[in-house]
Amino acid sequence: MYNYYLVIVLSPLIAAIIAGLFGRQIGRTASHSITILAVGISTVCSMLVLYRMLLGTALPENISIYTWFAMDGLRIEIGFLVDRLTAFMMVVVTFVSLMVHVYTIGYMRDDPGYQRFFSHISLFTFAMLMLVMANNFLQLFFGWEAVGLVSYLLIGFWLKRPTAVFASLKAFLVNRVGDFGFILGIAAVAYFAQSLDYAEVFASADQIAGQGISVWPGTSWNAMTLICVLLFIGAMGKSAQAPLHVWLPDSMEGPTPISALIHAATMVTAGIFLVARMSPLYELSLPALGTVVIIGAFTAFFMGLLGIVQNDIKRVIAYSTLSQLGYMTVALGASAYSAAMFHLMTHAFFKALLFLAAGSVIIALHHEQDMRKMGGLKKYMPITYWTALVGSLALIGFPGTAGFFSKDLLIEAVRDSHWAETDPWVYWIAYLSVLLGVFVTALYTFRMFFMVFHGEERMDKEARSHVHESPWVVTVPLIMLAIPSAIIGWWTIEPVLFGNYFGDAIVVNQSRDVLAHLGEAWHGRLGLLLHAWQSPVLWLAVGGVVLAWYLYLKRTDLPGKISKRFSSLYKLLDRKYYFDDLWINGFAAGGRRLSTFLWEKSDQGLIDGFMVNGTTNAIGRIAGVMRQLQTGYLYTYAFAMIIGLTAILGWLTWLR
Amino acid sequence: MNNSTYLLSTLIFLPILGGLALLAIGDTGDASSGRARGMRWTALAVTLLALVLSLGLVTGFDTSTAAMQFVEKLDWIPAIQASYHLGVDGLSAPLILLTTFITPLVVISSWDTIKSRPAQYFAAFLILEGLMIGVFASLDGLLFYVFWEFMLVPMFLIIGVWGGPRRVYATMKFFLYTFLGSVLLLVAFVYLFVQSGSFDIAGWVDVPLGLRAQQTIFIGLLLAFAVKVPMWPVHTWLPDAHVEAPTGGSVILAAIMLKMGGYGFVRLSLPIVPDGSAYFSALMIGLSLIAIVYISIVALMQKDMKKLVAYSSVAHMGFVTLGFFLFWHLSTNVGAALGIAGGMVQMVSHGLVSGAMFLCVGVLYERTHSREIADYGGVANTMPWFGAFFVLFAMANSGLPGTSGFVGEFMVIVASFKANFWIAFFAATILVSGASYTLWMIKRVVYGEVANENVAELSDLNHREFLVLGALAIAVLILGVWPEPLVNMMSATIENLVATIGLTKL
Amino acid sequence: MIGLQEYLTLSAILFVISIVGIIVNRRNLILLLMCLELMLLAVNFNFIAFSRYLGDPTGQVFVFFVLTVAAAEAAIGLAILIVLFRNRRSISVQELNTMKG
Amino acid sequence: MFYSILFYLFATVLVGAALGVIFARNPVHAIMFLVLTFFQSAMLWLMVEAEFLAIVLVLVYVGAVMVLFLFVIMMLDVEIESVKRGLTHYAPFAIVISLIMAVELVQLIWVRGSADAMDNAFTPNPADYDNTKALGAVLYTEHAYAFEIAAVILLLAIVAAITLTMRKRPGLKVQDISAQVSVRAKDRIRLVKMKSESES
Repeated sequence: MYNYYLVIVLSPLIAAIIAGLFGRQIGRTASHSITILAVGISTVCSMLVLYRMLLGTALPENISIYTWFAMDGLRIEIGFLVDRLTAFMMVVVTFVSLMVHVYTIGYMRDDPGYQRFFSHISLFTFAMLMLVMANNFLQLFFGWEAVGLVSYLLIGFWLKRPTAVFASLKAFLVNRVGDFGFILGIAAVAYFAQSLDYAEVFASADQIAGQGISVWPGTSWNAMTLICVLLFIGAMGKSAQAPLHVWLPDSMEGPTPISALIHAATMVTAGIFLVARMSPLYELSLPALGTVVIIGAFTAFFMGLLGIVQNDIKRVIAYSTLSQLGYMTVALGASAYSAAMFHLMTHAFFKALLFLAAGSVIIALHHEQDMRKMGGLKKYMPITYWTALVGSLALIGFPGTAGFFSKDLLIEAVRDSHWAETDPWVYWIAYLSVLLGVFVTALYTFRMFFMVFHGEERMDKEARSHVHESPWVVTVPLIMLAIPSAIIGWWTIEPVLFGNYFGDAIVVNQSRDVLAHLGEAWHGRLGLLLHAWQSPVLWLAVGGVVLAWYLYLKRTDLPGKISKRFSSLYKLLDRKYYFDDLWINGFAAGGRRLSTFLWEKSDQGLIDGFMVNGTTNAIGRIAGVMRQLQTGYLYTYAFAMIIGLTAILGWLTWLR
Repeated sequence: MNNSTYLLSTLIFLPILGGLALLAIGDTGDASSGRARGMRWTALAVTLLALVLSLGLVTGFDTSTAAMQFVEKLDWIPAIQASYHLGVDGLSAPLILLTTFITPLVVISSWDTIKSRPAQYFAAFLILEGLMIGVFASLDGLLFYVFWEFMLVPMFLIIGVWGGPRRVYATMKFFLYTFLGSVLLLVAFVYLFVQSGSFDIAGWVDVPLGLRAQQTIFIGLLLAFAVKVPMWPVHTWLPDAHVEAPTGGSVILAAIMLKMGGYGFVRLSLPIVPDGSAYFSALMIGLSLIAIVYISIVALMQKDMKKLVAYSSVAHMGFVTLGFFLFWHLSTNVGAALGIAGGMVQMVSHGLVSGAMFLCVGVLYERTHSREIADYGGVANTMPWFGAFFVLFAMANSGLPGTSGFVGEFMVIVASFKANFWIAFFAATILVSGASYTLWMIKRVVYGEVANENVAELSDLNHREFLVLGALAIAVLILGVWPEPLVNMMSATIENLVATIGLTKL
Repeated sequence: MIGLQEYLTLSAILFVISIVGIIVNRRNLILLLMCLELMLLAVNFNFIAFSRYLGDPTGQVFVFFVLTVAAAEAAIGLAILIVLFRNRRSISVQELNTMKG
Repeated sequence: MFYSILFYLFATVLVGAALGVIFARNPVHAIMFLVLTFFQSAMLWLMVEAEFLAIVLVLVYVGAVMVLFLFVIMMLDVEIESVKRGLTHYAPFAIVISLIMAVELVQLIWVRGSADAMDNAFTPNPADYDNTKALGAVLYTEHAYAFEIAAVILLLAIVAAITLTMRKRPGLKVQDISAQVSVRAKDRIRLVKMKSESES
């Protein structure tokens, strides 16, 4: 299998290098052909790996390729850990990536940076595969930062747009804040476990949990809690959990395919993957899990609310992504790792689908992203319309779609989680957030859907005359993604959630294993479908859809009135709870002011001006005084000598 | 073992003789004459020859031993037991290789950018190369001191003759700063000579010293090395010197001369005065952290690209000193070697990355004669290849995994966590601050609309620039993806060093 | 009885006289030079007295050299004086202050 | 006793002559007093059996150096009266300083010297003592190097004195040999290319 893995990982890298370095020589067609071919190979091989894993002919493998360095008892080897969790992620990543590659041919057709774009998304695929296939923390961090780099490059892809460039810098720096915690977490792992290899770290997890570390003098933290919280800060950055979420909506400045690939389906789920992968560690620290739940719940509900007031189609989906990532995080905190991973997969498909559909709309309207200038597109773009409907239904969890299974189970897992006994406060915050989140999700999703595809046609004449369905390279990926969005939940729910699919890859403490608990009450997927109307989830979703229909199709004057009536609330939402202001006007501007102050006052004023040049000036002044003594007359010097001689003699005579 | 080679002497004196030959022949001062062309080719040939010869250090290097290799020893001044004693171990060999690698690149990069007195310019670099190798290779205190001081002369000339408008101020500052340190270095050396009866550095390591003596010697050495590194608060010469120096001078200054300070700490301070180092280690760690945090913040608002990179150098060199002095703050002995190795790797990596950054700034400066960030914008539109390289090196500068910039920082952060959570915390802030200042500069220079006519007229890299930046990029990536050979080269020596400094002399 | 101390005292008196001479004659370069000769003579007295006292001829060898150097010094000093006079038409020390800082 | 009387006699004259040197109005008188000082010194040196140096002092110093001084004074033809010996405002202070020094010296010689139990008296020399021989024996063996150097210094003084006082008179015709040797043909002759004039 060793060679398989190498092929999976390296083929996108090689394609990226070829397309990047020689793109201009080999031309556009060759560039996209070679990258699509490479990613196709990766996809096929990944599926093969997953298939053999399912058949049981391939066992989880932990192989090392070469030694990164070995020093002082710390041996870091680059290698692959391929188990069922990894194989699962590999397929998701490569499949979505392949779809996006194909889609890009249509979307970026007229862009001068065509080859560069293909090179970047192939590079991204490589980095993401390195991330999920890592068998140690260092390689994980490599992939982690590398996807961040590619994300930076792709958000700023249209480098002439100031907003895009700003967004790319913001994304990278906010991610860096997360990585700051992450690298401290890795250092903590190295400190307590003396190793960075997953297997060795997990093996010594119990021993780590027994240790304490004194961060503040006089206090002692559990080592495991510290590690897990620090690692989770990294996950918060990458998976855009509040308050490190601010980069994700801005990242929509990048081209739509990367919004789908990086900022919806794969990269942002790296944090979820990280926590799931580290489940043997997180299970040993209840405080860390509590942190995860609270952060996730906050993100899930409040970021969803923001989606309601956005007018940019991509930003609506971006806030929806934030909210859904919050759902996954809550599930992680509730020890329902499998549920989180399951939702991750379905979300990857339907959110990528929604983004690509939005992209299809955007190119049809010549890069118009404002929903207030859309409407009634149903009749112009049937394929886009139907696929977007599938995606929207999946997003709100309409019974039968992929999103239904994953989200419903996720909410049930939260409902039955151990937090009810462990800490009721945490429990109710988490449960209410995910429950009310369903309503919010339905509201903003169908607000968007109705505003784009139904109602009056608000675009100008010029645009209307050009609206048409997108070419096949765009619609084929839409259809290819719509199929799993619709049906994959039905197929996979049983093995993934209850069939012990992940095996040893995910470890759950017996007493908190909410999924096992749910599994005992499991009546098959048909039962779940039939009982859907009994649960509040469905009714909340339907309520959201109806409200959206009423506000945005029936009484289109109402939203404006409501926003005026509750203007302070509206302003709060419109300004995104002032998080952006905190980061930009608070930390960034404060940092610049501090920098100016330190540079001018401390560095140039105190050190350079006072201490360094001050010394020279003082010497100069002293010399200015001293030179008065040099009269130039011989007898003055002679006299000085005589005085000196007398003094020496006096010392010899009387003092010694 | 290879006792009878004269490889090191060749490496030292080949460039020096080459430089002297260039000086002797001289030129008419006309950079475009055929004679000047001959000079350039000669300089390149000499540096390339040195590079090829220095590969012998790699192939013949025995990584399993901490002993000195390629040793040469001749009597020099028998009356004071000073000898011409050369040798390399795992600490000095990588730095010698760095020197021989960077110098040809500098020669290529200054190919036609130096208009006045090209022969003298290249001669200065050749002589400087030999002297720098001499510092890294000497095992005799007096020899070390001679090379150390002599090194100032070519650098002084490079900045003073080919520098910018405020070059006189910058040169004097540079010279006085370093000289102040060197004076105390000599005092410390003389004291050690009196105590041990010879100038043999290995002998100094074994000589017993009292605590007070060790503290005094440490301070003497500290001033010399801290100025070179440079550590906060004796760093202010660096931005001025960099801003005024020609590109090649900046590269050499940042890539190699700063490493002298760090090398001095590991070669002299730590093993010779372990208890003195222990006594001051908390201070050293404090200063390193100030350099990392404070200087990074200061770097953020720089308006001059070279100044920004210079400040970033100070911050990154803070990791070097931090790694070196962690030893006494570790709860267990595990991690000391990691910290020192991290500091060494950081030195090599910083040599490549900061050199590359200065070359990038130099490429822009050659075209528009401005280093102000505000004068640029949207450079990537007219210089795509340059933009790609600049972004790559900026990423390496902000410590992206997969580039060499990450390796050293990672090792030091991991090691410092073993000492104290907060040391690691403040060290790790460079992840955020380093990315902030570097990428903000990139944003304002490389990205955006074409800002003005000067930028619109820029032409992309020529072959020479491409060659230089490409070579550095490959080195940066290889070191980042596979640092094992480098770490392996120095590991035996560092293990031995850790054992040495673990033994108190009291 | 005349011994070492008497000789030393004599030399000290000579020395102080020559210093006073330098001070009071501070305008005339020739007189300054003569005072210097006087001062050297005082030094020679010391050498000779100690040489006699210790029974070691080395002290007298020193006197020999001092005399040599003093002669050379006088020759060069006077030569400078002549040049100076030629250029400035004066040997007044008062006007020799080009070294003023 | 006779010895003591002689010593005090010579010493008194010596001190008087020295005072004369510094207070004489006329430089020529000063020189004469200086000569007297040297003579008295020579006498005193003879009394401590340093005959050779006494002779040298008289021959070399009085015979050569003092005469040199005299020459210079005559040659320069300085207006005696123009060289005033005014005292500056700090002269009294200077005199005080010299007096302090005198006191210090006496204190050193008499008080400290006695306190250190120094034996004041000179030990008598053996009967066959020969000052010149003893001096020569040391000078040409142990101090041969210094002796040579002294010779060089004297030579140097000669050369220096001559070069300093050499006067280049304008209009003096001399042969510049180095210029003659280093001259080259192109400095002598300038070949000018010009078009041959055509008949118009």
